[in-house]
Amino acid sequence: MARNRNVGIIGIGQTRHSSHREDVNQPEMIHEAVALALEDAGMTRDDIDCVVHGNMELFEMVHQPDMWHVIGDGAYGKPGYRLTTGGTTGATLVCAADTLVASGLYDVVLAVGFEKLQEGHTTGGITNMADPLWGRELQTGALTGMAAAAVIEEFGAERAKHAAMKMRVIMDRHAMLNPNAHRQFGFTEDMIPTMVENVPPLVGELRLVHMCSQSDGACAMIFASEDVAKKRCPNPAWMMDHVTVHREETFNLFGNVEEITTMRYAATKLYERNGITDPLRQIDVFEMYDPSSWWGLDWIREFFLLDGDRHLRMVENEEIGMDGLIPINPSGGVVATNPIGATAMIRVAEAALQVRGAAGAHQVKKEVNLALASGFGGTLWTVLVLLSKNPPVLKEERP
Amino acid sequence: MNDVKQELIVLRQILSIPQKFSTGPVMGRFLKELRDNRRIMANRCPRCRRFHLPPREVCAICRAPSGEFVEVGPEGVIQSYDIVYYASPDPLTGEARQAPYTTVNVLLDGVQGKDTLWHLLNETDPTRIRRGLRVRAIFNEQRTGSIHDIKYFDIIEGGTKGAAQ
Amino acid sequence: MSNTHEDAFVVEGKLALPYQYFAGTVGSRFLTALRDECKILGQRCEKCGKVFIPPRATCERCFSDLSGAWVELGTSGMVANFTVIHYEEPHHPRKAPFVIALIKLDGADTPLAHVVAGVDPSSVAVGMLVKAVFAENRIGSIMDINHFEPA
Amino acid sequence: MTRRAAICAVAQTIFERDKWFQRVQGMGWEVVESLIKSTGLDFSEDRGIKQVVTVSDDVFDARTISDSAMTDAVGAHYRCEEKVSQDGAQAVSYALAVVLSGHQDVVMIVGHCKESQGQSRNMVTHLAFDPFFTRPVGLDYLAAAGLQARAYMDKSRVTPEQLAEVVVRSRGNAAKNPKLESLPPVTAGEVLASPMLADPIREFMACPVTDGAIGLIIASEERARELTDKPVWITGVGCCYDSFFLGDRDLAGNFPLRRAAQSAYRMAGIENAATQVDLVELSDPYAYQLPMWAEGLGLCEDGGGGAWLAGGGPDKARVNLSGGGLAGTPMILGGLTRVAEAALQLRGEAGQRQAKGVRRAAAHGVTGPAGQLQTVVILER
Repeated sequence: MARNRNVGIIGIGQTRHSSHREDVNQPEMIHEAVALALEDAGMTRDDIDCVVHGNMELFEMVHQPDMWHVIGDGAYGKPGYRLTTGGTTGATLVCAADTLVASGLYDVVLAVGFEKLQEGHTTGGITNMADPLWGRELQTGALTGMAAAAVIEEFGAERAKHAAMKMRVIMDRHAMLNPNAHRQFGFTEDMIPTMVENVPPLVGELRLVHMCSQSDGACAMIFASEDVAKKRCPNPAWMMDHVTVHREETFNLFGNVEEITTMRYAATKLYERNGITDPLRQIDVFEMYDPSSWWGLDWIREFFLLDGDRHLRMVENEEIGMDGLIPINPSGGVVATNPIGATAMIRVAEAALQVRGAAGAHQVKKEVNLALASGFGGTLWTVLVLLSKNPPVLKEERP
Repeated sequence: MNDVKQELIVLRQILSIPQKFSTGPVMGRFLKELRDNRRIMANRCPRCRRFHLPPREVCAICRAPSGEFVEVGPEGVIQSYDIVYYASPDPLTGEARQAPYTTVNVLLDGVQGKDTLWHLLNETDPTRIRRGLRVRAIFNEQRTGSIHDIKYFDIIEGGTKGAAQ
Repeated sequence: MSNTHEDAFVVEGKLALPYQYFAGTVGSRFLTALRDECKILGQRCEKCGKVFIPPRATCERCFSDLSGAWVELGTSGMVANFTVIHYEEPHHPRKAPFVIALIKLDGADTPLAHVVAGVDPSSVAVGMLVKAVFAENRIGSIMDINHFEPA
Repeated sequence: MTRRAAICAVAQTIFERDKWFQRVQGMGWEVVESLIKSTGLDFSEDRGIKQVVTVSDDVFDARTISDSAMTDAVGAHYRCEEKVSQDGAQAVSYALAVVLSGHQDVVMIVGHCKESQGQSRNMVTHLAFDPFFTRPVGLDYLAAAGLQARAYMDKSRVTPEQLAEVVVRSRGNAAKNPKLESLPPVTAGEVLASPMLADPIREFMACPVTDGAIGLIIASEERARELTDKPVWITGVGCCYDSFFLGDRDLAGNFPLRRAAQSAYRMAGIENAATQVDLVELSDPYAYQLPMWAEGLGLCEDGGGGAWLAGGGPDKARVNLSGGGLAGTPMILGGLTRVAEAALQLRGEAGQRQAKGVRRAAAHGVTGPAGQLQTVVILER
């Protein structure tokens, strides 16, 4: 994508993510992430030119929550934007912060995504995305067994169920290494057969452990212009590119739909623009928004433009593990940690930590030059963000 | 705060704002047909000829206003289904729903393409539901101009596996 | 589109969901002091030289930690500003007309929004001295101060 | 800054009390259809609209992800759509950033709101307050405005009679605006006799509940030259938050607006707004806000609002020839509507309300209780 100037990620802060944060109110929880991001960047509130804020109002039922949250996010006396796009919000905030810095309007932008899901009803909140005249009584939040049904139909129940549960076990193995992760179960390989049969189902073959968690938490990131980033940070992660692909209002297209998924569409576009011809080898790590292990499994094929059962084999052979061909979700992913308004930002933040070599116990073994992060939301919307260890070479080009 | 056992205050409430939702002319036509004539009407994009269920103002693909209404159903074929075991709150009341229930996407007879109608299926036994089963819309006697004027879809016993057009 | 109104109609509905809000350790400290001791607590930011109410964990301007910076405020103060509410809404704490005022409590720098009652709304004025009237049945809410009335 | 961006087209539905006959999708499409017709744009991957910035609010719409209702109607299927959940002037500022960043060369903004849908607008804005310390007291934006109105009127010696004249003038101006459902003309006496809402704000001194949708096309210089022969350049933007708790703020002080205006003026090279801006569209959902924001924008001196009104300031400075917020604008679309109006004036397309010789205009938006977030946009032809 054309850019007026380069943008580096120089500060990252995450709260510990948990099912319950009775000890803080909303702005206080946000402040924890903001303070950590400032500390990471070696900055104070005075260094911030603009604050970008987002979540989903109906989860906590606060109208224009950026007003109250000024107390915690540091926006007093400063410009600020609030953008919300459902589950993709966190990634949209990243794109917005990149846009605002690249535009030259602001040199340093603090982006904050959060959710305090304990304060509302997550599934009830999501159900209200359906049209009030159509489907609101039918929808059950983001819970659906249709992804499972499709994978089972294509690959057979036994192999599909095993692969989805194996995906879940690998994610948990990663989450165990991440001190911020919410759900850490300690699943092991040998538990898979029992889990496949005995974990309670939510919808169809979507079972409790397959589904993402409901977490309280916040993520804050500091984006700076190339000048500032190079001055203030020894190892910024650089924004290479991002692609946002939304799709129509309803989910109602079914039955061997030939329509290209937003995941494949976004990936195709991103790879074309950035000279990526062999994504599995050129991309070093992928932080995927995996709302469930079934979706996560299915989308590996879409995001890496694969055919056949390659994606299943990648899981079965642990090529997505910490030292695999393409580590996916070293953080443990969304099935482990899901404060929704922050979730898609956490994907980018975790990818940036990998680029910066700052992920600690869940740092992947290989050197990370190029990292990919995805966001998911709305009616199967996708945002893809590409980060690099080296700033992109700017050239005059038309968008 | 080193006050480890401090009492933490919590405030529980149901927040509610009464609404009046407009149907607009397109959804309005659709709901009136359900209410007055027990007819399921799709509308079609004049460019790509796609069927919309429920009818929509604009075709997402062609960015053009959708046009003619066409009667479809009331029978069709299950294209996908979800048996929901999780009881989430009813958005109209904030109270928990009854579970399990089954939602289906039905490819109604007369629809050309892949746009399905999303509704309830009167069956929750997974051994009795599969893709391709024929189903029929069952209307309520009392109808109000709502999508729930269709009570649910019933499996047509002995119905052969229908071919999607 | 506006020439096809005859097919349009309006459907009554609702947006209703359950919520549970957490006051957090800082807010809870304030609310329990109000409930159990009828004390109104403020917080002093040493750096900004100000005493704030309502409670907050952090000073939004200098980011100082205020979670332990409690000071006890007076239960009386002065009306710094007010409005008489004449419209009815379900979220109102009492029937209109009633007064919402910003009340500068003794010892605080920032006034607190609360209800002034026990006086004809038309005689409420900026500068009026008021004192807190505590609710008999206190539950850990800002409305454990039932209202302020002329001192 | 080498890149520039311009407003190339403006479209809006009629703003009216109750669009019971239209869904938000229908309202949005009406705007989109007009924008693509007037510019010849489509949504193709090469030269079309590839990014849409929407403005809406989940609580007003009673819908999580309110923008997901709009994807079809705003042409965003398999394209980028991002929702600004603030006053629509923020979307203008954001769309400017999108173009200046180089990421896109054409952006479409579409905002919608049906304030009539919920039982009351106050029930929505009440939910902006925190659950423990401000909701129980009964605050909503109207009550907050009542507090701010008193503080401001005391400070700047603005009388209720003067505010009544602000309303009379707004309705007079609005009568020339074909995009507004007409409000009956009123006399100052009738305004002062209208029911009290939040003392000192009376019913006619507050914006009526309004439904509508509005949009813009914003493009890079190169594309703007192709799309229109009357580009309106966005030469300055600024915004600023005040504190949340009303007691933490100097409610009559205009702190955030001053700061927002300073940034916008600096960017546009304006040293004295009173002499260097030809026309002003400001968001005044309440009558007291017309003189108050005029002070904040530097059209008159701090505390001089009363004298400014008495001296015919609004007409001299050509403020809200459209009728402004008081004439009925959905609150979250206030700033976007003001930008659109100012753009029409700069394009010479403001019909009966057209002012002569407008070369530079300021537009203003507010979000939050008692103007907690202020936005200023400078436009030039």
